[in-house]
Amino acid sequence: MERILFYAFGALAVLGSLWMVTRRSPLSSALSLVVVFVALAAMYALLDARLLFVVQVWVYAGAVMVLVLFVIMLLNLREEESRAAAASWGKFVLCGALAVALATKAFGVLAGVLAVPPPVSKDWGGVASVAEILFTRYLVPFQIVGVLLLAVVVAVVALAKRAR
Amino acid sequence: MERTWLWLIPAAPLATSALCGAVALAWCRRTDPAPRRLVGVVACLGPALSFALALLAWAELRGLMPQGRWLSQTLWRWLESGALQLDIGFVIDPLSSLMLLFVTGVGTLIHVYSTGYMHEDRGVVRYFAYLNLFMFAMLVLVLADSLPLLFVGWEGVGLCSYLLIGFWFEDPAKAAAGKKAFVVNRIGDFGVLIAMFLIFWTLQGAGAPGLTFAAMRNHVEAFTPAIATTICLLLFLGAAGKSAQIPLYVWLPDAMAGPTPVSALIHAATMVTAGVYMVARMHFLFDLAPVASTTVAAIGAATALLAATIAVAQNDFKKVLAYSTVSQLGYMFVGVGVGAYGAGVFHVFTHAFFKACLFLGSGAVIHALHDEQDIRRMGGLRRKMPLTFWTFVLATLALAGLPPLAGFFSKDHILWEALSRPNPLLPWLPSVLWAVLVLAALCTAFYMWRLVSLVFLGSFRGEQHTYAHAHEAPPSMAMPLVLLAMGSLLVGFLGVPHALGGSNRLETWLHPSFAVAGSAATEHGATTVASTAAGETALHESSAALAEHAGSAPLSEPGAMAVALAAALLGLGLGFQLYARRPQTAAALAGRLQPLQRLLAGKYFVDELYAAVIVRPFRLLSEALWRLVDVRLIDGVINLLGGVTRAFSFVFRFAQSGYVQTYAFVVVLGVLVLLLRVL
Amino acid sequence: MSLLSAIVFAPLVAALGVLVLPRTATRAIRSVALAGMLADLVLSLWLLPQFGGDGAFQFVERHPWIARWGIEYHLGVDGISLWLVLLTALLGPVAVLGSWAGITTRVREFHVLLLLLQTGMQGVFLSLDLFLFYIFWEVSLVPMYFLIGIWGHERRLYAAIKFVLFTLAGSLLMLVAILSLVVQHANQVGYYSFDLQTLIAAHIDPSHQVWYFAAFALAFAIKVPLWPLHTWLPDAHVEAPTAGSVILAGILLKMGGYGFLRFAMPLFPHGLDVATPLLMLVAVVGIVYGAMVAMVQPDMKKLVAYSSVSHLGFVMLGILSARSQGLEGGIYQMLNHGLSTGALFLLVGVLYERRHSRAIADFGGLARSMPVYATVLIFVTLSSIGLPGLNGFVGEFLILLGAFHQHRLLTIVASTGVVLGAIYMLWMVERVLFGPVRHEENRKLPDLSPREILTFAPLLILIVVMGVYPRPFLQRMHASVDRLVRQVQLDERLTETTHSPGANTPALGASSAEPLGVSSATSNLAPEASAAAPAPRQEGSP
Amino acid sequence: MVGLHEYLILSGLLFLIGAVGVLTRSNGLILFMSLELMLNAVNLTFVAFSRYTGRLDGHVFVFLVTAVAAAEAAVGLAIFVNLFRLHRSVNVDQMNAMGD
Repeated sequence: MERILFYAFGALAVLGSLWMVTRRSPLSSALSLVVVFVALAAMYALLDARLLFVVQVWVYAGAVMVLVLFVIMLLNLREEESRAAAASWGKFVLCGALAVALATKAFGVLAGVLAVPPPVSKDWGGVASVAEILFTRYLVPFQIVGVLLLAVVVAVVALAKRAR
Repeated sequence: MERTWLWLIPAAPLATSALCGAVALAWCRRTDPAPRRLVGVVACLGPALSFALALLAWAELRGLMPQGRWLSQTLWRWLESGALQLDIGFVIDPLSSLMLLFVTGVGTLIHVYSTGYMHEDRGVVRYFAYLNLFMFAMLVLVLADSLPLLFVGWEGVGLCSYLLIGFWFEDPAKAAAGKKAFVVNRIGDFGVLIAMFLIFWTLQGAGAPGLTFAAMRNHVEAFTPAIATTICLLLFLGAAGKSAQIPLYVWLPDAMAGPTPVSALIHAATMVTAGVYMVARMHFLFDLAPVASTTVAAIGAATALLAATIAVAQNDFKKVLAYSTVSQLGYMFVGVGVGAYGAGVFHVFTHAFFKACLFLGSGAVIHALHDEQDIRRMGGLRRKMPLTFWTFVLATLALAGLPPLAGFFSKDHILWEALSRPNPLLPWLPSVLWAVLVLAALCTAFYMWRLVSLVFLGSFRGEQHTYAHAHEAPPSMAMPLVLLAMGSLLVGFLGVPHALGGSNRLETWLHPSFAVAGSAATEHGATTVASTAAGETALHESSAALAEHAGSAPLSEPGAMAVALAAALLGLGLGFQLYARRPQTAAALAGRLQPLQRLLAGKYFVDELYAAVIVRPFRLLSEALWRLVDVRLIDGVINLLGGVTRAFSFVFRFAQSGYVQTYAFVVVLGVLVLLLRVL
Repeated sequence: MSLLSAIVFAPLVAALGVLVLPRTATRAIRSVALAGMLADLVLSLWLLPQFGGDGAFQFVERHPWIARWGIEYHLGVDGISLWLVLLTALLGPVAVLGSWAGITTRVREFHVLLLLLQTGMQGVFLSLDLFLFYIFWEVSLVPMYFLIGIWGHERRLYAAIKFVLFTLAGSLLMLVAILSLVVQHANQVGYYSFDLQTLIAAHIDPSHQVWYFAAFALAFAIKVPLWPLHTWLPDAHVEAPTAGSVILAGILLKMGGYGFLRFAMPLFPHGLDVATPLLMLVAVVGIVYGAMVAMVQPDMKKLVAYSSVSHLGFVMLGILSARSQGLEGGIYQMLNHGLSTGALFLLVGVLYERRHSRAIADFGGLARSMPVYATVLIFVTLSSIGLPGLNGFVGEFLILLGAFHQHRLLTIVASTGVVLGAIYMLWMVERVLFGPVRHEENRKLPDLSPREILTFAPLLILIVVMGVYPRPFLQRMHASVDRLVRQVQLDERLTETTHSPGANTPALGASSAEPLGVSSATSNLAPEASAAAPAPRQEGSP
Repeated sequence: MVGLHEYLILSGLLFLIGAVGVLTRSNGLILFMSLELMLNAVNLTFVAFSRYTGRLDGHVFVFLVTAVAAAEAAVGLAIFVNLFRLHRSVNVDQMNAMGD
């Protein structure tokens, strides 16, 4: 069951992301990215990361993507691409081939490493357990992230003002 | 004898030349006319002073014993490097004193003549600067005590010749003629240069390095016949260039582009005889090299005949005289070539007078006719210019060799020496030489009288108003004419041969200069100097030896003389008959001999031949070297190297698109490949 | 006793002075530059009365610089370099005067570079330490690159890059050879030394010498330039500004010949011995080839440039003869060429300033409108074609005389260069000065100005003096040239006694050899021990 | 049970696709979204490792990355808006003159 879910969401994520990078229109790219984010959220769930599942859906699929869509709408972007598609296709094929080769090889190499997850407590991955470590061992990074966000707020305001 | 004033002889014209040059430069931007009269006087003073000093030197020499007749002065050390230690030094011996006398004498007269001839030319000051500079260089040439210093004068006269031929430089043909003269001379100078190196290293091998004539003469035994032959042939190459012999004579006719006094001074009387002078100076080497001497004589004879035949068909007044000069120079080379240096120099001496007189006469005519040079548009000038006519006729007869004029004695001397001196290599050569020279003498007499007939006799064929304006030469031009005509009349008596009961004073005078000559030809290296207290004795000995040879000659001296005289008279008579009496016959004859006429008028097309065979291919080759070898090949190889580099960069340039994305893409690719490899 | 340093660095000081001036004060800039050059000239002239004739290096300055590698600040002058230093000092002010009117953009930078170049060139002629020499050698390259590249004509970048690439290609090989030589020497004696005389006295394996010589010779041959490495020269000359051409032809090319005399030949006599036939052949080919190609040039500057190829072929022929006449003639010819070709480039520059053309076909009949110019041009031409009585003849005569003994046939071929020289120079003169005025604008060209006459005057005077009275010049060369002849010939004696290395040191004669004899006897020391060992004393030092 | 390697390979694929998107696309917004995708791929790795080692540190890092990604989204999109106003385009190919 878990395996089926993994492959289903895995396939969804890969297809979605491929769809995303190959679309000419930013709008369809953005929508397919939402799909990828959701699929990833499902992965988190499979991995017992309950808090992150929620965060992924809220922050990524929700906030960030809404912002992106908002900008797309705001700028009223249409299909526009300056580069010749052929060159890009070449790169896709090249990278694709390499990626497949790499994946096959990695599969052989990595198979058997940590194949079975250790048993964890029921609360593992929940708000409390994450909060505990976040506010103890990783307090300083957490605070720095706060500063970063503040800086971002200031920056965005400044950008917005200058634009006017 | 050391003398401290010898330097004044060349210095005087150098000083006046510098003065004139300064005036010319100072006045080139001023509008008021330069003080021409004053400059003319100053310019004449230089050569005149030299002439006075030359007379003094001659007097001093006379006061010395014949074997001790030399004056010298060493000025300063010139070239010194390793074994080469060379001073600037002057020496006067009988040979150079004779050269000095006529160079300065004729030179002064021509300067005086120039003041009249060039009076209206606006470049007259520059002209005198060049002419004086020429005198300086010629005097250095004559006075030099070493071959390199002679070479200084040698090239110096060439330079002045270049400047004066191209004096009216706005005419491109004249400027080109000047360059041609210089370049052809340079080809000859190349020979002299190599000869100097050979002499130096030969003497160095003998432990006596040096390039002075004294050093060479004192170590003449160092030269093996092969080396002496090589040296002499090289020297003769130089002489052929300077003295317009086959194959380098082509510049002299073109050199007539210069002002006529220049033609008289440089291209008839003095400079062109420098080659003869040098051969005479180096006689001790030529005595050792019968092959070279024979070559000199043969080429001289060939040139004499060739030029004489060309002169027959020329219609330019000065060109006729120019070819005549080439022809006469050929006589001189026959003289020095057969070992009769005195005879050759004697002809140099007499030729200076009558040829200068002829040229100055032609200058007077050209001047009178406002620069008309074509003799077909002249005639009947005898009545307008009697003085010029008579001096010209006198000089013509001298050139043709009528007794008792100067040319008779000197030319006959050469003829006789050519006939009577046996050739060690080719026994038949003397007769051939003699015959050729007699034939050339016939031509000479013919074309000269043709010239006289066409210019002075008959009636004027040009435009009448030109004839009406024709006038006798002004005094400044007439005086030199008369003096030179007198010279043509008289100087021959200096060398009346023994066969005619004379004493040949000139040969006696020159004898110390050629002292070794008499014996060295027969006895290698031996010298008769010791055995002869006085030159007279030696001379008698050598003439006794000659008398011996004369026995082998097919003719006696008076007989040979008579034949030559007959040839000259025949030529004169023909010239008179054809061109003065019955011009129509001449025209008919020319018509019948059309191809010959064209060949002669075209100067055997030697210029065209040189242009086609040497000049043009050479220029094409140079062009090819530049455009193909330099630009294509060498730069091609260089650019190929650059091109390979660029080809590499062309490949890599695609990577340098400037797009960060492309760079990053390559990075990613690289990482992937690495990962593949590592895993 | 720091006269030589003063000579080298006086222009540099002036360059600093120019730098502090405002860029618009062109008159002041030119004056300061001229003053710097004149100071250099005065200092160089000061050498003359004190110069002695024993052939050794004089006015020696020697200070350790990078002691660990045996690199020293070592200057000295002898009869070979003396006149080149003076020539450099003379052409410096001439170059400044010659560009007085021609250079109007970036005047300050131009003069700074000119002065820097002067320092580089004087340094090349005076340094006796291979490292120091190499630095000055390269220092002289950079300013010339900019002079051509910034103030040149249409194709200046191409020419500048070609110039730099050619020169650099050679000099880098030379650097490799220098380093290899020093290391090899250090392996023998146990300490590093870049000192020229120490290395001359060292015993270098003949087979190595050939390679070293080849590397040095390539660098110098490019600079000379010897055929077929000459193709940078016409481009560089044509594109360079007048002053650049004057310095390039007048002095930079001499650095090649000087390099042979000072470094390649005495250091590697055996290599010289092997290479002489080839180099002589190449030199003679260059003489004839340069002359022939010069003949057909439509551009005056290119013509003069190719004539340089021909003339420097003569110089090399003399130098390679390795006889005193040839060597002295070669040095003399370098001076002659510096004067006459420098003057020729100035003369072309004069026309270019007035007409903005160098094409021969654009002129003709100038003798009428510019008589003084015509006089000067003919005069310089005569010097260039070696008219006896002027300087060119003395050089050519001595060279050919010396070379004749070495190789007759080649010398005879080379002598045709004398004929060809007359052809192309006089043809050029004929087309530029004579004939009718073909272009109306040439009719009213102004003649030489007093400043221009002043520029030419010293050159013309020297042309005459050096032709008529060369003795003071030749005399000061004798001892040094004799020494060089001995150094070059010495090794032939040495190779016979290769197996007794001790034999070479006394044979050197010069006292510089003595300490080396000691050190080579104790050569197998540890490097640090020998680094501390005293450097061999210099015989010329007071 | 799914092995760690399967998560890792999935994450690698997603990362690569994101990278290719960044490297090939010239539309600024798609570029930006590809970047987000790459970040998410990394996040997946964190979570997977976290789970298979039984330690929660990975979750913290995902948290931090998410915060940074959000910040980046805010600033980046603001910049795009500005750029669009300037050039009427969000095409990064045309933004090649730093001096503009």
